[in-house]
Amino acid sequence: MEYAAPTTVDEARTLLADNPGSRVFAGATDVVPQMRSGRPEPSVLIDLKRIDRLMSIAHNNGHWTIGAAMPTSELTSNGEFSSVFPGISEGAGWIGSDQIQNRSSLGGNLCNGSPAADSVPAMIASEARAVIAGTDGERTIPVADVVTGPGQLSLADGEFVVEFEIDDPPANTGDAYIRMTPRTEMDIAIVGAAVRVTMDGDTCTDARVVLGAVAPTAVRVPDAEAALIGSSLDEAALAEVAAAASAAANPINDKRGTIEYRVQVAGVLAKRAAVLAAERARA
Amino acid sequence: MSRTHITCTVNGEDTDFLANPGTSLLDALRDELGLTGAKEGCGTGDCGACSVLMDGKVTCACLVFAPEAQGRDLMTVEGLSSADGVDGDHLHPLQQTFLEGAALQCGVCTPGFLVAAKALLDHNPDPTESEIRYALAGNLCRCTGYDKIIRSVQEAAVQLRSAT
Amino acid sequence: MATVHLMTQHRPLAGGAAVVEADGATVGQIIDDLDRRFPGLGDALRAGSSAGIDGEIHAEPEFVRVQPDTVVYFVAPLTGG
Amino acid sequence: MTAIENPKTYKWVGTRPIRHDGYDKVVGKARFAADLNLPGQLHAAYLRSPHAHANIVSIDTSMAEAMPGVKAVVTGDDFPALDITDPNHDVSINVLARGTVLYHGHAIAAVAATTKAEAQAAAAAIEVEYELLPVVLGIDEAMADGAPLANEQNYQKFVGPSDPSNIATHTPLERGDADAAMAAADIVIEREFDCAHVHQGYIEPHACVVDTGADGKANVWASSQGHFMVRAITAAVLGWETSRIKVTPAEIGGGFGGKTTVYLEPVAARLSEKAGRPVKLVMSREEVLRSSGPAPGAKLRIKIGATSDGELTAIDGWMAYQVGAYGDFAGMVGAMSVASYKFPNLKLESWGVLSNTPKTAAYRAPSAPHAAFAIESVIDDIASELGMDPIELRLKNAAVEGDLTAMGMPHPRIGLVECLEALKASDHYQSEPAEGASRGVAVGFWFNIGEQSSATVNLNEDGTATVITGSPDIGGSRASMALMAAEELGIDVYSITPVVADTEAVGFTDVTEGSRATFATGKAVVEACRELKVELCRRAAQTMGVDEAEVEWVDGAAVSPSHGGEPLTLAAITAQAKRTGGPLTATASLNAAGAGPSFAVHCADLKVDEETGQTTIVRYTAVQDAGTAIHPSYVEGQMQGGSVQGIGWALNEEYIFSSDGVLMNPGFLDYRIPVASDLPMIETIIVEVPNPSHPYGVRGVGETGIVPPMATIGNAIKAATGVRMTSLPMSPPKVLKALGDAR
Repeated sequence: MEYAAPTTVDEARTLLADNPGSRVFAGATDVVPQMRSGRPEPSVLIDLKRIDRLMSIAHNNGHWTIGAAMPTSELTSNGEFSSVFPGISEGAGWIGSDQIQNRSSLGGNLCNGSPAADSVPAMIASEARAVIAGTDGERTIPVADVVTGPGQLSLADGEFVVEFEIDDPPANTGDAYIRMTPRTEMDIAIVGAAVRVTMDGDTCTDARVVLGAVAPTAVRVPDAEAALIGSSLDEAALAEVAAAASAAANPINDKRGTIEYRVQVAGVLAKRAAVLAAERARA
Repeated sequence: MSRTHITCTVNGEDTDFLANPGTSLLDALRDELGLTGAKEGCGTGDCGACSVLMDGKVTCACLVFAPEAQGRDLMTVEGLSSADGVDGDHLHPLQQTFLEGAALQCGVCTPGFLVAAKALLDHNPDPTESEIRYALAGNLCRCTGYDKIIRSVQEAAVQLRSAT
Repeated sequence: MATVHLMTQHRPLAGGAAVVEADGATVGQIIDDLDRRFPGLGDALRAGSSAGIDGEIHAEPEFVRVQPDTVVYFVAPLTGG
Repeated sequence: MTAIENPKTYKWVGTRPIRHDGYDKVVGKARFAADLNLPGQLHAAYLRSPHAHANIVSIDTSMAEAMPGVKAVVTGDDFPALDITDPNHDVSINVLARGTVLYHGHAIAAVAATTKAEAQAAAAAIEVEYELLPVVLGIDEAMADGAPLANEQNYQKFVGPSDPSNIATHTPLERGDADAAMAAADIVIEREFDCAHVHQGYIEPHACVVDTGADGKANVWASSQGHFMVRAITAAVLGWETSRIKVTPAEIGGGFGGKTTVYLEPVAARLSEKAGRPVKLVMSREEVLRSSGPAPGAKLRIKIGATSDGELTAIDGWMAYQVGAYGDFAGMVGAMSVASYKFPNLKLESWGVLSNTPKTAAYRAPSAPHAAFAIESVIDDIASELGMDPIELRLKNAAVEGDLTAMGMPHPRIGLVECLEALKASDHYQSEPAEGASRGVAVGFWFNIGEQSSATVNLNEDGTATVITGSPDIGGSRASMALMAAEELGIDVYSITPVVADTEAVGFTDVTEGSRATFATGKAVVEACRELKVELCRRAAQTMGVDEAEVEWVDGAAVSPSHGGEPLTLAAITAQAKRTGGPLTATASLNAAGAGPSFAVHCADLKVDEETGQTTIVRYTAVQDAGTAIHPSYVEGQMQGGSVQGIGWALNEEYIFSSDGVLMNPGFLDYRIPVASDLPMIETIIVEVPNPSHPYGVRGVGETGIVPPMATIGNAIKAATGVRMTSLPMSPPKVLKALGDAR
């Protein structure tokens, strides 16, 4: 196994193209445990953290640009971003301990392909886009389209995520991400729910509801969104949100939780995230 | 397989060592540099016993590939007593409060806790109990139930604040 | 005669008795005395018992001295974490 | 600290000096076994079984032996076959399988190579042909008629090897007439409980370095709770004389019972012998969880009868402990640990039952936590049915000196009532739970043990002392030894250097287990110091020119009225030792009887999120009888550590096996031990009811603290939700399901 630390996207692209079996990484917080548990070693480990573009955050022209390899601790400590997208910030902040936060990245969290990735539901709720570099240049696709199943990505060989773009939200918009883990920290979500709402006074005018860890990929719940839009998040609407979220959950039984539990709690968390997002939208 | 030559700063001193690309920084520190203060408790970033500072940020050395350390500034528990402007002959306030507060039993997690606690106090000199608990949630201790560790960090924070 | 309390699992070997009397200056001699009267009980007791005497538990009690008025409680061997 | 009846005041005992081994541990200099490297050292790795139960048809190591860097390969064939009745038979076939693998992760072969990566690659290249055997996983399944055998070499203890069985032990305990008493009781509550396997979860994986020389002698550096035990078992498994092995204790990174046996050392010793070079063998975390001793899982049925005014009249209990793939005594202790209440009538039986899961090992008060979870839950339900305060009901029935344990033996002086009273009087119990929180309490008991210890105390020429013992220090025992020696000798605690010496430098000492180190080894230290004081007085008499009988040891100095009462300090005497007869040193060895049982009472306030089933502990208090707290900080540390291990056991820790016996959560991410943010401060109240069998009244404190938390939390969840949880762990999915079922 070799190690390479390119300093430009082009250099990284070339390394990836020229070395079959190579792999890009940022914080290695998933790569190392996978290698230790017997996953084959890559031929070349391509460290993306020396490429400035992948390590920076900027706010220009009505959208935020976040480097795919930037440590999530830098995202969560960015006060301006976190006040605009508290849900994305808290989702990113749940990826492990402080030690992990200094290594983990939005790109790594997404491209690990886990349905339980904490930063993904809120990114999808804000319709974030992934800028992808490949042999033929760059393309931009919705974050929602990157993961196609557990550990499965729509990226072609030689492609990697360079950065994310998130448009400024409309006024009176708030987002939230809530997850259920048995411990308070150092855990993988059994269920995660992100909600983003835009409020006009007490009335919800736009809503996105996204669940994590209850299906092969993060899933949007249009029925829950429909229940929120036009409502004042009253009890009846929230009950509908919960029912729609539970209905949209299509989880598995595994060591982390049962189908029954995940279905039930998906509804609970969707409801709670909606309330929190609305509070933030009004604030 | 050729070994990579890595140059970095460890505990304030310019250092270099050789390592295979896939070697963890933890193994390099322990086996190449003889700095065995950081421990391997899990090798997967779940226990924090290998915590070190890399460019001032706390991280699990078991998750870092040795070549990533090129040009970086590292601090291990062995360098803690000379950090924060404290005379190298003396203990860091965290080390002293851990001793006085009986915050260690077996001691295998202690280096990781000390490094993580320093990282916390570096950017948050007056943390609440809850902030300390969350900041140290990546460090597992099976002996103490955390109580005396949290209290010792609180006490060290008081001492460090009054010293500045 | 010392008073000897048997564990439930050994009582069938002593005709169902929970408490028996036995002679001996040591726990080992008491076991020998019991084995004469209840063949097989000696082996069973030696296979794995500690003895509680005067509030203290003795592991491998063979040579622990007993007085005529001593009460001996045979108990299963204990370890710990 | 609540000093209830300890009238003595000491100068050093009961103070809180900085532990003597502390400096090395905070600066990163403390040497744990994996921190040691020897010149020419090889690294070793295992091949482990991918099946939970299979015959090994063949092992081919030729490819591995030819791989780069490989210097030695061993399999079970490199070790003698011990007789099935040999006490080390089971450990010998656990260290490396012989013919049959008994659980997923069972070690089959090991390789020593120049690097760890080479050793791992070669181990993976060993070819094994298996013939699969039926996998036995559950207690009911194992106990069923005609069940396949989990281990054909197991026989029921005290029954005999002629009859292979899935039963390791069967322990019935009876007194009075439980059936009649149950029939006459005003209230009878019966419930069935189950507990998952849990792991001790020490942060330091097992590790050793072994250098077997051409002279046939092996130097072993090991992380263990008892290096004499490591020497004995390593010798037995290798078929060597004990004297061929020297074991030097490294610092131990937590044990909690899990390091009271051997996994690595015989394998490393044989590899080193074959390779002619030192070998380091270190488990990964995954190996620790898959292949080193978890505590048993269990099923329990408990029925308790009481009068309407809360007098407990009878208990009828069936307890089955899943002890893994080997016979183990763990199943016996469950019934024996019933000792907290008077219970005039009692009928208990406990079973040790085999399964194709890792060999279990001791874990803090082994088997008592399961029993206490069940019994203290039922007692709590009786209290609430009767409308009684849970502490009052327990006080009414609490065992005192002379009351019988389930084993039939009367209790010596014990402190359960004092612990209950201390909790009752505490700020915690006197305050209402925080808004939205509910409260539970429960009691725990552990016997504690004595066993063999040795100590040597050397007085140095500068008036300091070196206290040498053979007890690995797993929780601060060196500081305790120093405090007792300081108290005896009358010198400053920092003038004492406590040392844990190797097997050739101190007398035989049993494992640090059963909360025995401060009790039994402490007793040896005190005896050695007392012998030294006699000698110090004799030397002083010589110097003063007075009769020996006229000299007394007072406050660190010899004093004689006929010598004008001027004290001759210890330092003055040791400075002149050469002139008065030579070095001052004393050794004491003993087999300690009279370990004092320790009781604990815990109280938890918690909140349950009824929509997610998540439990949050908001306040927790542990009360425990320490006899006498030698170093109160480390007594508190034991109480807090035990409490939090119990909280983990109560809420989230569990072994999750697939249907074919594969552990699904072999890492700290999914084997969820509590993290700092899960917990409040753990308040402690040390009760001191001195143990009459120890010179300072010490009771062991290491283990009891893990016994009450599961029921304490279960009782608080019941108070919060009205639902009785009967299955450990009480994880969010289980709590939510129980809440749903109750609606």
